[in-house]
Amino acid sequence: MFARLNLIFGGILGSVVLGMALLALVWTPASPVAIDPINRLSGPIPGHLFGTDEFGRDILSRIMTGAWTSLSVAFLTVAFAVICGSAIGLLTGFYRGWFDRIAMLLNDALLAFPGILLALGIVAIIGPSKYGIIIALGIAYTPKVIRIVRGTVLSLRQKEFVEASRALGNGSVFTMLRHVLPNSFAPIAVLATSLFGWVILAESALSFLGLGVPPPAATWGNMLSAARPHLSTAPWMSIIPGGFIALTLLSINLLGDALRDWLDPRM
Amino acid sequence: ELVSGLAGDMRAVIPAGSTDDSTLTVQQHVYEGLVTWKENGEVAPMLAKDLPQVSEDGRSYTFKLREGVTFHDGTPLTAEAVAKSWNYLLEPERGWSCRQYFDGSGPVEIASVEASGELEVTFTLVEAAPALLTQMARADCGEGGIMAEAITSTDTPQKPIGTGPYMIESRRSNQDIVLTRFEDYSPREEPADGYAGKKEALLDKITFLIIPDPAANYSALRAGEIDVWPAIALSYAEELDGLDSISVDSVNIPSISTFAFQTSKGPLTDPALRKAVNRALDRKGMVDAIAMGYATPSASVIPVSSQFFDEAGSEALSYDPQEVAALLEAADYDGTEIVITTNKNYSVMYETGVMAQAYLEAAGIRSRLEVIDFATQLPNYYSGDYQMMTWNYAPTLDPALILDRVTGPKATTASKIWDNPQARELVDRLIAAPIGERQAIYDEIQTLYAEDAPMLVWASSQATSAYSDKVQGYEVWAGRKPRYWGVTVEE
Amino acid sequence: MAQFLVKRLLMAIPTLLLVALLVFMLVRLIPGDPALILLGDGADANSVAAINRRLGLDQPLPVQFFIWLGNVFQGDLGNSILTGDPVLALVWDRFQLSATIILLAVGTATLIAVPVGIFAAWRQGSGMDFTLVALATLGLSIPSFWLGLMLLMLFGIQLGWLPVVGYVSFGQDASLAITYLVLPVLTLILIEVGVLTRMVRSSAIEVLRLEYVTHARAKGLSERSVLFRHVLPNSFAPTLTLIGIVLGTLLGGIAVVETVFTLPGLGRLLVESIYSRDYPVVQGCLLMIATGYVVVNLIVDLLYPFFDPRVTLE
Amino acid sequence: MIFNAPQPTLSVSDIRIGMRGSELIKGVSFDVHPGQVVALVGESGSGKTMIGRAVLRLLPDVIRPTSGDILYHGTSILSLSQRRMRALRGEKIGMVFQEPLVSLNPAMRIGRQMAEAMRLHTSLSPAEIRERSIAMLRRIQISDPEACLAAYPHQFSGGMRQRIMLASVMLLRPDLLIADEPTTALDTLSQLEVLETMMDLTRDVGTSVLLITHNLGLVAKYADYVVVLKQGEVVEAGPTRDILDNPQREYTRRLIESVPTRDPHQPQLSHDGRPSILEARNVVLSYDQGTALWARRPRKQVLRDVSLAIAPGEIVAVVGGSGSGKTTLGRAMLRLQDIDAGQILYNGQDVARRADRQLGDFRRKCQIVFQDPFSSLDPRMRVGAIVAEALRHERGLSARQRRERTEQVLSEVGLADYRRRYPHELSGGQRQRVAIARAIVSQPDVIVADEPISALDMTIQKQVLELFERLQRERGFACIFISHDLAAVQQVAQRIIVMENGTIVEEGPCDAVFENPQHEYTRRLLAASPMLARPSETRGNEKREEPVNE
Ligand SMILES: Nc1ncnc2c1ncn2[C@@H]1O[C@H](COP(=O)(O)OP(=O)(O)OP(=O)(O)O)[C@@H](O)[C@H]1O
Ligand SMILES: Nc1ncnc2c1ncn2[C@@H]1O[C@H](COP(=O)(O)OP(=O)(O)OP(=O)(O)O)[C@@H](O)[C@H]1O
Ligand SMILES: [Mg+2]
Ligand SMILES: [Mg+2]
Repeated sequence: MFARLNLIFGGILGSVVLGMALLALVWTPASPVAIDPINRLSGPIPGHLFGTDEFGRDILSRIMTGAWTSLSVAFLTVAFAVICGSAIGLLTGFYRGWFDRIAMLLNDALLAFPGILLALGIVAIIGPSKYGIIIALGIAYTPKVIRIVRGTVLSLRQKEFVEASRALGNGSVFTMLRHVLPNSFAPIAVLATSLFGWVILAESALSFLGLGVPPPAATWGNMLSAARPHLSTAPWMSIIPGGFIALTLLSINLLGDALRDWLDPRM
Repeated sequence: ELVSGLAGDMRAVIPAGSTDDSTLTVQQHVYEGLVTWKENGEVAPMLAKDLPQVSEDGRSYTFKLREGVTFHDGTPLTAEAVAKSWNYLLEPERGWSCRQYFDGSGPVEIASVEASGELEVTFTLVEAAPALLTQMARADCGEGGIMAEAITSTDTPQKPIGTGPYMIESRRSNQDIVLTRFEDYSPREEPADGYAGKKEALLDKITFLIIPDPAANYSALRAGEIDVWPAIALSYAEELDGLDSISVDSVNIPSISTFAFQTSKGPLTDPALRKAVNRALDRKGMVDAIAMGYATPSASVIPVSSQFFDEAGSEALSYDPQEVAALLEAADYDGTEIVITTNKNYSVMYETGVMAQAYLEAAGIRSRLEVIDFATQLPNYYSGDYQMMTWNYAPTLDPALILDRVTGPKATTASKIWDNPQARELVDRLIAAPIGERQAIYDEIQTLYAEDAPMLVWASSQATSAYSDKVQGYEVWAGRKPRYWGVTVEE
Repeated sequence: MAQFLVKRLLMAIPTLLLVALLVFMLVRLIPGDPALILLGDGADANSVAAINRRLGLDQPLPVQFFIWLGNVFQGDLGNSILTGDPVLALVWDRFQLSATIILLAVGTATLIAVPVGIFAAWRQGSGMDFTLVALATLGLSIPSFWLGLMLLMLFGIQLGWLPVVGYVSFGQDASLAITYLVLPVLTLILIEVGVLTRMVRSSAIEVLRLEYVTHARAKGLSERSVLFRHVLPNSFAPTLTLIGIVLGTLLGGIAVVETVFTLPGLGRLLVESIYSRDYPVVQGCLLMIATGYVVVNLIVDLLYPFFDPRVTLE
Repeated sequence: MIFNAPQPTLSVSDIRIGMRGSELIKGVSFDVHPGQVVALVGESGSGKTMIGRAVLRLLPDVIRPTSGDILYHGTSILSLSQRRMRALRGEKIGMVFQEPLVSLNPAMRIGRQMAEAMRLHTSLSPAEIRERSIAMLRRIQISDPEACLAAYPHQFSGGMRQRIMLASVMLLRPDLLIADEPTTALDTLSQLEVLETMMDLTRDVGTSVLLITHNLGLVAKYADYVVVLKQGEVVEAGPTRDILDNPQREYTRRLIESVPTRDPHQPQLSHDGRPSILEARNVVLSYDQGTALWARRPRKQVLRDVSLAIAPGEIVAVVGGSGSGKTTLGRAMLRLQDIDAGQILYNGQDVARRADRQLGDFRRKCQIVFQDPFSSLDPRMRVGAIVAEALRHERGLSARQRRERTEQVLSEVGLADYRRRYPHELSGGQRQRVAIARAIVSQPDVIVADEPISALDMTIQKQVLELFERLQRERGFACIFISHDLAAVQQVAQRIIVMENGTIVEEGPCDAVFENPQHEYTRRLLAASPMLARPSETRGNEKREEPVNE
């Protein structure tokens, strides 16, 4: 019944946010980038349902276009980290050997590396763009995925059912894909949903430091970081994007739990 | 005792070893130079008894030192110490940023600094240069502050030791710097004026708390943990102004907020397009939104605070959407994208960029915002590697020095903005001219500037401080950096 | 055990060397010039060159690297370009504060998250579970700079209970030091509790399915004893790995909190020196963080057998 | 007298247990009287474990009693409050679970686990608890009980763990003990020890026992009363002697008949002169024990110069004590473990040093049934898919043919309707059969069967053994049959190998070895086998009087 609740709640929240993001591709109530110094920092009024920001831009429109940017950045980053991380974690954990040793040495070094320095470096090299952010954050999070996936794989490869597959004459690639990978889905799914949240927040922190998705494009993260000086005079500026981040994360987490339960035959 | 916010740590021991505001703020309480600036940009004596005697050929300046002045470590101020101090600064390996103003890169080239008596120092120039005193007094060069021999006799000095009203008691890296009153300080007689005159140390102790984050400064001021936030982030101005126990003061300062144009390459080589960009920005809107009104919209290269500023000079390039279309026509504008470079480290610069981009779009000029960190922006500025870049100039009490900074040939100094030999010549004349004769030169410069439009000025800055009502005698002034002499705190 | 320690520490050396090399290359790859930043907006080419010469930045990169590395092996991390402070002392000083905050926060967060996570797992599927999961998610989704500022407004300004800026070290005045740490620690707790609760919950759900839990019940143990004596230690082991990662990540990522509360910590030092391209300090911070990370992992490994005795140290 | 006791200790009346609509237990009733030993027998998957768990109200969440009642001394267990239920558990009703290896908390010292229930249900002081624990451990023949208290479960072998479980349950002198297959995981010698200890302990305290097992040998030896279960229903119930001597129902009869008996074998094929299909020559194998600081630690010798040849169509049994290297030998012969020295010859070709992908036919033609069936099944695959996977390398099979073969083999092992189940939804014996089905579906030449029937009930055991025999007959496949069940060994194997400590200590035709064991170990093994040569030979009066057999 919980799984059902997860799915319903998560699904509804998720589709609202996604719907909003898609709608923003074709329509927003106002231009998300047009400034209007006279109406700056206005609270919710007709015409600006969610109020305006420090440049007088319409917050609702920015939330809508921001949804698309934030979600796509988060999605692509998580996909990047999870795919690379799982692949490397799977390969190194499964085959071990010198390749594993070198990869782990590198991975440990990268894990000990603060994300911001990495982001700064990569943004400096690629230039500040949405894709730069995705690659930077992707690289920053991949080592964590590798570590967790590799741990899972290490324990799975000890399992007899993996050996059983070998005994049947299956090649190692088949064994890895058919037996090891599906059995590491649960931790990967939990990790991916957490990552999604971390990425949205990390983009916000990067924006706070000026390294986020370049303006005037809106993301929830840079809206939130722009709201900081106006916390007490224009609280809606932070509450609205903050609320959307929280709801989205809740929805992702619920869907993630539902996915995990669904993938687990023991449930 | 007074507690003041400070945006960053003191980064150098020698005067103006780093020219950021925080270093200079602390140092101006510790070091004093031979001469210094009054509020109106005039040069006044400080450690020198009087302004120097200049030789006939204008190549030799002789300063008489005041008697009874001692350094914080108890050693007396002697001509020997002064000469050593200046020679120390002028050695190339010290990397003193202001050496450029004295080594012949500009009009001034010092040949030697020597003690010509117990309390008499002589500066000898390679050739006559009337600008010497102005350059020596520069606040952004720490007035060429005189250091005790404890510093000049070592390569790795530990802490500033000067003759100023306050001395450094302790310093915790990136946390705080504590100054205490220098009991043996000997003030001048004249009333305080700018950096000059009588500096009375009325406080026992000044604590500079290093707080880089504006929000933290705001909270600290509200919670009463600091008494003064010397340079507030303008987005907090309204809120602070509304509070009972806190005053927000603001004053025009000789500084301009600008966009530098790259005139030698890229899309902005055409003066007509540069004018169009100038005309496309609604400076009033920008000042309202970015500076909350704590700045004066202006398109003039001369700060509004200056006595030489006039309205007409500003109008030639001010906001005029109608003009833009005509100018674009004249420039044959083909929709080329202009990259606006800015950074997020200084929120004002960032916001400037965002608004400019929006106004340019609205005027039909395509543009893209490039946000990088300041440390990356800085070398780009120096190498001229940009198209249009937000840039604000530190205030110099003599506005001529801003023109001096921006004018010159890009070929030799890539960081120059206004590459026009005629302009350079005018600026040289300007700096050498006494205050009374400058207006005419300024007018000429303004006319030339409006034709070239080598940069975009959108406001004359103000200095805005917020301070607790317990603080008495504190004044926001054109020099921007807080002065804590003559200030007391009610307990 | 001693053998294990020595072996692990030896194994850390290549990792640290690699970190050193990566950092060295990366900080120099990022455009920017420390001399320019030091000199400010009035810099000229001669002074820049002079300063670079003084700092040894005019040497070819490999030479710079080996000189630096050689000094590191002699325990000398160099001096800050900006302030001239010796890096080792600076970094160590900052590290202590950051480590205190992180350990307090993660420790407390663990103490909260473990019972809550286990409780949620035990009541899996109930409305209570749903609520706890939702709250944990909320904790995950609040940015620390926002939360920190809210707490600051409330406790520092509205109520005036706690100081707002600065820091007094434990050495100077322990009780005062605590008042400075309450808010930053609280901020981190609220955030990390969410992460850890979710992890504990998911591993407790796995453990609850195992036979020995049924066996414990068959002994007549109360549910509480079952949960705390049998489920808790066994579901804590995987959480321990996560705590290791969290501790390591926080060490580099605490900058935001330290900025909000103006604490002189390692994270803020790192960010500020990155911005000012203070290479020796950046490198020193990174080495400290990497070492901290290695030590944290070592401790996690040492602790692991207490929660899962099947794991041995060899 | 016990049969006349007015109130039974446990009374199960018409209990029904269901899961998502389907019914697993369909109205079972029986009584356990004070001091009585009641055996619950029945084929694998008939619901024995379910009933045992239902008594303690410890069924998995999704499975719950739907009607009927369970009375303990007259009070309904199903309607007790949680608190009163907990008071019963442990103190009055103890339970030993089917899988001892996973029933002890891996993270808790033995001492604490043993003390836990005593602290809860008695007011003994810690010193007394300790004393009693030590006494009990000594009783179950754990050497050095003090050290044992401070140790963790993984430091003990399966047999020891099983005994420790039993000890911790019996410490509280429960009124009723439910023992669910307490010996399946053990080799013959340990099996005997554990059961004797158990009976000994219960006799002392006068505990009633509900013994769940499929081993009729044990039933005959220990039980007073037997309940025969089939697919969740009671087929027959009555005093042991009556049931075993005179079964009324076909099902029971089949159950009893399928008990392997030690009949002299028909003349056996000899492999002399024929080339062997799989052969191990002078195999040496050791395990890496990790590195100490600088130097490698000495490797643990597991196989020392073992040679073994199997002819096509021959079934060779490998017996030996726990840890003697049986499994390792089997795995080495299938190249699942790399050997240090020696050769592995498949059809005369040395495959010992070939890489996995150069093994060609070898992998397909040589299959293994792993010792632990549960962990050798991928938890995320359905039974059908698990079995079908073994046909992947069979060339030229259409999807339909593959399905047909899968279904056919599943019905051969008695799992026709279980194609769509997941491993965790099966009983212990059912999982074992899935593993067997997977190994034989591709009709291999050689099978290494590692304890393939230990978890199976007699009927299925018989079925499986017959399957092995049939396959051997029809297809001439060879088999290395690792087992501790001498009766089964005797039924299928032509040759027997006895291993001890990594070497072969005795080898010869089955009958010869059984008739005239040469080695000390073989003799002990034979003596310990609870073989029921003829059901009628066992007598009830023998029960519970047998001294502990060492
Ligand atoms: N979690 C489950 N979900 C669905 N069916 C289950 C589950 N556990 C057991 N079953 C089914 O319930 C039936 C009875 O299982 P039970 O474990 O009681 O058998 P058993 O008599 O103990 O068999 P064995 O001797 O093999 O242990 C079996 O058919 C089994 O497939
Ligand atoms: N992976 C391993 N690493 C180290 N030692 C091992 C490993 N696997 C088995 N051993 C050891 O090798 C020896 C032989 O083990 P093996 O599994 O072959 O015994 P077995 O005869 O099959 O026993 P059982 O009847 O208990 O299954 C044992 O002492 C065991 O502890
Ligand atoms: Mg069972
Ligand atoms: Mg074995």
